[in-house]
Amino acid sequence: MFLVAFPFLHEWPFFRLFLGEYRTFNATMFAVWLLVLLGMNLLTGYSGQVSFGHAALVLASAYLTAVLSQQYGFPLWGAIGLSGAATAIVGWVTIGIPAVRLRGPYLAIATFGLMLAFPQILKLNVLTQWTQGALGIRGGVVEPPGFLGDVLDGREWMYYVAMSMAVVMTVLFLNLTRSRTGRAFVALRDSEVGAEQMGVDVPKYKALAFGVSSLYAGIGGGLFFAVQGFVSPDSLGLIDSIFFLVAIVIGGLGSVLGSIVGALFLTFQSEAISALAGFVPGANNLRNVFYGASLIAVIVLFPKGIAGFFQRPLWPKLRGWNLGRLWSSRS
Amino acid sequence: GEFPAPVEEAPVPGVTDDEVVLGTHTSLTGPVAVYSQIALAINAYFEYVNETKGGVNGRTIKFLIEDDGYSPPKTVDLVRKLVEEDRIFALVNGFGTPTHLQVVDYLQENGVPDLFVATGATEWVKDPEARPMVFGSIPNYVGEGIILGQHIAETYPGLKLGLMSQNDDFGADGMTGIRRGVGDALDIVGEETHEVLDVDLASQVDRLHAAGVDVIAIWATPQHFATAVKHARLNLNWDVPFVLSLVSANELTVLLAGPEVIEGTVSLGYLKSAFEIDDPDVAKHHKLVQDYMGGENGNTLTLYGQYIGELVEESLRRAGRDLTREGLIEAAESITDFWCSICLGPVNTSPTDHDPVQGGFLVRAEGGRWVRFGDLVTYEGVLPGDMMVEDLTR
Amino acid sequence: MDLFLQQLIGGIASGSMFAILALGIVLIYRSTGTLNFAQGQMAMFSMFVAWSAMSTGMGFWPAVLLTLLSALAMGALVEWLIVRRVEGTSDLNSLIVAMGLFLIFDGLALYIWGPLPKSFGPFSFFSGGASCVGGVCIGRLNLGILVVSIVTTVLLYLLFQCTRFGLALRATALNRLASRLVGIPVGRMLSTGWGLGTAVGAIAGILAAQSLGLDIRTMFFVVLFALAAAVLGGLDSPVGAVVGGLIIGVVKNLAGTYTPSSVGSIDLAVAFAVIVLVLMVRPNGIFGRPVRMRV
Amino acid sequence: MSLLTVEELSIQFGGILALDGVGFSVDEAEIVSIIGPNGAGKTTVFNCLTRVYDPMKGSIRFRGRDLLKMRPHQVVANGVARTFQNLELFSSMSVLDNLLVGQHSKIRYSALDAVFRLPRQMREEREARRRAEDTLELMELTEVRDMPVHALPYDAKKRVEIARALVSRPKLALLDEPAGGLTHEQVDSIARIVRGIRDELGVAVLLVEHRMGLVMDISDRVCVLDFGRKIADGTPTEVRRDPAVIQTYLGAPHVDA
Amino acid sequence: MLTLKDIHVSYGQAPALHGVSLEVPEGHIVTLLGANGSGKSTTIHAVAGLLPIQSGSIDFEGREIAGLSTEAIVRLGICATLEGRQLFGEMTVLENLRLGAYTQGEGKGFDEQLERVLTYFPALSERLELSSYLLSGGEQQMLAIGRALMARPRLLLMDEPSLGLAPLLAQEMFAGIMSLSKAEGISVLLAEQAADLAVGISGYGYVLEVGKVVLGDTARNLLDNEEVRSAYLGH
Ligand SMILES: Nc1ncnc2c1ncn2[C@@H]1O[C@H](COP(=O)(O)OP(=O)(O)OP(=O)(O)O)[C@@H](O)[C@H]1O
Ligand SMILES: Nc1ncnc2c1ncn2[C@@H]1O[C@H](COP(=O)(O)OP(=O)(O)OP(=O)(O)O)[C@@H](O)[C@H]1O
Ligand SMILES: [Mg+2]
Ligand SMILES: [Mg+2]
Repeated sequence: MFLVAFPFLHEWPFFRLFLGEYRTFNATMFAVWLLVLLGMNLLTGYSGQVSFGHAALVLASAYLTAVLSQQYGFPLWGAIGLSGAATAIVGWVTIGIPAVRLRGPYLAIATFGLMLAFPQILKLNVLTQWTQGALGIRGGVVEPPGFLGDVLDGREWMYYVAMSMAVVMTVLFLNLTRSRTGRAFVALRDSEVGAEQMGVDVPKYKALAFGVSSLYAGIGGGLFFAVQGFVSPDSLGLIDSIFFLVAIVIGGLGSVLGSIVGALFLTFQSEAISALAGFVPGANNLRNVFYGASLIAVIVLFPKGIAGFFQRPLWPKLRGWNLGRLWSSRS
Repeated sequence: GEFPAPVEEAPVPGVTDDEVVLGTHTSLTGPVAVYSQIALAINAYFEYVNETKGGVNGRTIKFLIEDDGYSPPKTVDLVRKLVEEDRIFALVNGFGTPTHLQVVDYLQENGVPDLFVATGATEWVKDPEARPMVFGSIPNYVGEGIILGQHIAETYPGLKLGLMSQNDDFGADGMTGIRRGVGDALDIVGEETHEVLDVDLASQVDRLHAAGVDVIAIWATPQHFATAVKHARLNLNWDVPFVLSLVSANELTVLLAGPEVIEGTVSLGYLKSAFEIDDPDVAKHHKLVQDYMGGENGNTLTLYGQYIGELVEESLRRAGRDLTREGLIEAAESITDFWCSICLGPVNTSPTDHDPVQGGFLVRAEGGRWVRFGDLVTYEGVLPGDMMVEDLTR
Repeated sequence: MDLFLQQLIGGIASGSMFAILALGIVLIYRSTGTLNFAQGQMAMFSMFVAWSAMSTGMGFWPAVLLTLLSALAMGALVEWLIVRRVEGTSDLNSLIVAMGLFLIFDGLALYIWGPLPKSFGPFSFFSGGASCVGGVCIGRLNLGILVVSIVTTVLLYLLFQCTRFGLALRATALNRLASRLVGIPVGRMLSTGWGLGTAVGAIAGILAAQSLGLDIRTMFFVVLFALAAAVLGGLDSPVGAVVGGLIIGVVKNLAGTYTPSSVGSIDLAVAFAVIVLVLMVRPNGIFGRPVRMRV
Repeated sequence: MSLLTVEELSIQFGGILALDGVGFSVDEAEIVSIIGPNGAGKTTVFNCLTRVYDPMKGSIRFRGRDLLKMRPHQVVANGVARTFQNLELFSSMSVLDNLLVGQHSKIRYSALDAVFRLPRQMREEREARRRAEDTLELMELTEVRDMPVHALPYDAKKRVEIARALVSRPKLALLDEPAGGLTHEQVDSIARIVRGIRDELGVAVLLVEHRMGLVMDISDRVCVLDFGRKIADGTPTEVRRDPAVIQTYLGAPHVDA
Repeated sequence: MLTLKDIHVSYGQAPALHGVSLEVPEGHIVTLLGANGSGKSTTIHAVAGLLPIQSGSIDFEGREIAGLSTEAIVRLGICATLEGRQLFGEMTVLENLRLGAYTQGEGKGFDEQLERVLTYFPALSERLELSSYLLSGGEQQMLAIGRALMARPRLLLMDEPSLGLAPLLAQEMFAGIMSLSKAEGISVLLAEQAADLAVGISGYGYVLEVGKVVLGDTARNLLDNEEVRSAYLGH
């Protein structure tokens, strides 16, 4: 209900006070980040593999969507779906399979190499015909189709598309993680040998986790292009990749709630830091100190992420409504 | 929406009877935090205008600075927030090409004036009809390249030229200009590019050295240029002349490379230099920086900030008391022969020319200062796409 | 041929820059188990400390000594005050803390020294022209960096492999509980590990200030290559850090030299492709000990 | 024909010959124990059977199939399940989920069935849960079914290990020191359980154990390893009297026995 | 030598020990008996300084050691082997043993002590350069005990030392502990499940039940106690 009414809330006298139109865009980006972070969490929180290269996957899919829709005349939604699928396959085959032998920091740095090298690849002369070089590709505003155009503007339409995509993908995510496949991911994280000896084809599932995770990154990337209306080789970089990881650790590994909190973090971080710096006048140069200190404070206070904090049976009285059971990786 | 919105009190966003709200995105933090100086100097200038002149046309200027840390997705968040939540009247001097590229069309589509972007990408100025909202601020890279290329052609005819550029639009535009400027006066025997995250440019310099280059044209940040020139001078004992983009012809480069090492490097200048303290306008600038920015002396970046401030002031003044966004755009594209206090040449704009300063003087590094020589060179009124050497006037 | 040799030497020169920062990363990883992303920014901080010391008129060597000592104290303090709060919770948590430290040191340096670069006069010790053989030259400074990183490596190797103290440092990183059980003062070891790692970082910083300039962003990108170097060599091997750094430097240079310009720049992509390929064969880096399964 | 036939199994680590031509067999519904001093190679035998290690030579045939041709995860699907000496449980998962992973190869629905909750998934999940519940009851674990495994006491973890192996209804269960660290009472209950496995489920058991009481009590046959070589083989009574076994392994007449 | 008076320990909110008092006389071996979860390991952790105690006192040779750090306690001569062995997995057997002697320095005494420990556990001497996680279960247990002995403790705390040891080796180990304790006057506090052997070599024994000492007596009396025998000794 709330989700459906959201874009209009700011027109209500009551909500006007604290919800600008801008919040619609915020909420849309939240949905995009949520998709990306669900994938990230599947990879890191569930199957225990750390990637610093996720932004490259998002970027790749954004580019693919851009090329398909702007140069080959694909309908935007088809382009997003196709890019998602293509990213999934790329992530599965070219990253997931080679990554099977790598662990921990070794995997992290190998994927981080991908992230550093990717913008250079996008700018290759031999590819500029498609990628348009450093200047990137423009999208433009997406207008709602047909009769919807009378009630919604482009921004509201994007909100519904992104949010419903996020909701659907979240449900599918929950289904997957509560199945044989999802259990295999968690099992191989907890004990690789144990999982293998229980019949889990560990290399296959490790690569599969990359594949599924890339699918989410891909859909997120396609939407990123649609929502932002632009993509360039520098649109997402290493810092974004690292902050995806920061977001899920702070949100909470191995749970949907963790990804949601993480997406909120990504959506509001710059604003929050801005506000924080505002408290101390003239402390612009200290922004990063505030930022770093708050990251540390959060992780010290919530070593299992913010979601982990809520998953503890904190309030035994609320057992019947135990968030933890609802969201955690254990079905 | 289903619910009738209450009648807007201020029909023009960011404009009230006694205030106009402007905003910018910049890097207060992150790898290029040094450029935060610009926005802070603009703000200082606006404060000065508010205090000494009561603002412009009876309205004081409020300037909102948002820090995107040079991350494009953050730029989008923050610029949308500025426009939709803080309701700024116009965006001024957005900083960074990758960051600003991510929002330029958004501002365009929403009719938000996007004044005097803080880079020389031709993207901002090459097609004012398609993007009427956006204006450049420094000579665009192609134009600058043509002027410097022309200088190379005249000074080193018949020799071998090497090109070094950052692997993005900044480098590519610059090299386009250099080629046009050089024409066939020199042979280009080496072309090297580097990435923003390259640590040093030694390998590129080595290659040009091996190719037997006599002069190098380089489009790089101060940090990168410093490593290149230091490597040539100190490690290769190679005193090849460098011709440098104006982006790096400043005090930062002097500090990073050391004055002896960059001696003789040639570039372009369109503003007075911070060391010209005998010039009353520069002296005034230093005072302004001390009074409104706190503490230290001005530098290239703050001078540039003041230039932007003056341009905005002029545009607002021309837009008159009845401020509208359309009015502001019209005003900003009708500036003729405006000399800002620290400019070396006039500012001219028109509906087909959103490139305010088109030209400048050649400068040479001498004893750690960039000293002007020769005449004012401009390419006034020509769009970067079509521009050729013939368009230059002295 | 000259070009090839020059590129090789140039690669070694820039690789030794990565290597020396990587050594600090390896030191901290090996003695505390944290992958310190903040290594670069902490080194940058030390570099400014050295500048401040010298700008008060202090001589070069006293300033270096002061910087090393303050780095030692700073690293130990950071561990004691901050890193210890998340120790033993999870690897990813210490990663977040390292990111936090990255931001904190970045911000502090900006706050204390402002955004403008500082000029750092040449050290008599490393300045002076290049030494050339035929057409192939190497700068005094680069030579100096290479020598310092090799000496540091040897010292670290001896420390870890041949001293009781080094053994205890490694033990602490491997198993805190067991270390306490054998009477190792775990807290002190962790602080010392961070302190030493930060001091090695300070050496890297002082050298980097010479070749790359003294600026808040000087180490911003060096650390990325240093991390890659540490991993390529094997995170627990000081020798690996140096070899890894040199490989990255050389591969990147050669790739840059021999790619046809019609393709565009591809040196970074090639360098990282090489890293990935090496890791495919040796998943724990070139000098890392292979981990075998045992149940 | 016997269920499992191992012949001439040899493996070397560095300089240590951990197994040196070991051979033995297990029949349907038989309980066979492997005993021997520490480091004799008992766990290594298990690791070869389940393909954690690659033996240098030898053959392992199980129900007519060559186990050495299989990849590790395929072994359990063919009916050989194991437990681990040092517990390899999925510690963050609940007891029930551990048992569901134990049935990984038994559940056949695809990821797509899962994502869209197709009937096949629902049905198989229901069956899997039922099997898990049955096994939990058998192993007296029903009360802790929803607890995360890391929060369980040691003896319960040991039982979860066994339950996780049994829930896939193997033909042969490999149990590595199931009674290690348990009290006498608990050892008795392990004995009861192992017998139950054999008698009620018809599962053959290959047992590695140092608690002689348990071994002598329930084994049909015992096989003794020392330094990777088989030194004795026979019924518990025979083995117990074997002087070589006494000298290298049992020591003085054992109080535990 | 070691006296525990009424110590209380809890994990978070959940109390694990409520009022444990016991005594280990100099040169004696004392066994703790009890079912799983009765608090044996917790007692050992508390003495080793790995867990804070809420109240009560731990007195070692007239000195209050509650609240001291584990390092300090080790330096006083109290060493522990824990359940789960706590080896330095990626390090070699020799490095583990060297670390065991950390508080002793690596002077002359080191080689001597090493030789002595290796005579107790000859299997280790052939595997000195092997990473310790590659050892078999029982070998790892030997290494854990050997490592504790390297510190030349005066009080040895052992949590389930016979876990995973072959019967002959378990007998030999207990015999070794006894002779060690006799020869060098080492006191030992042992926690055991399968305690027949342990009680066999002990002078005293205490029975724990849900965090409380319910019985403390000489080993002889415990062996004669029918209830204890059937509950903990398996007869
Ligand atoms: N991966 C390996 N690398 C090197 N040596 C190994 C490896 N696995 C086992 N070993 C060695 O092989 C020998 C046999 O080990 P195994 O684990 O089979 O013994 P075990 O009979 O199970 O002993 P325990 O009763 O103590 O568990 C041991 O000496 C061990 O050190
Ligand atoms: N880390 C812990 N967190 C919470 N409770 C714990 C923890 N460790 C032990 N306990 C609880 O403390 C009590 C005593 O446990 P302890 O491990 O001391 O028993 P024990 O007698 O050594 O048992 P075992 O024979 O299984 O080793 C038990 O109820 C146990 O559940
Ligand atoms: Mg074993
Ligand atoms: Mg215990």
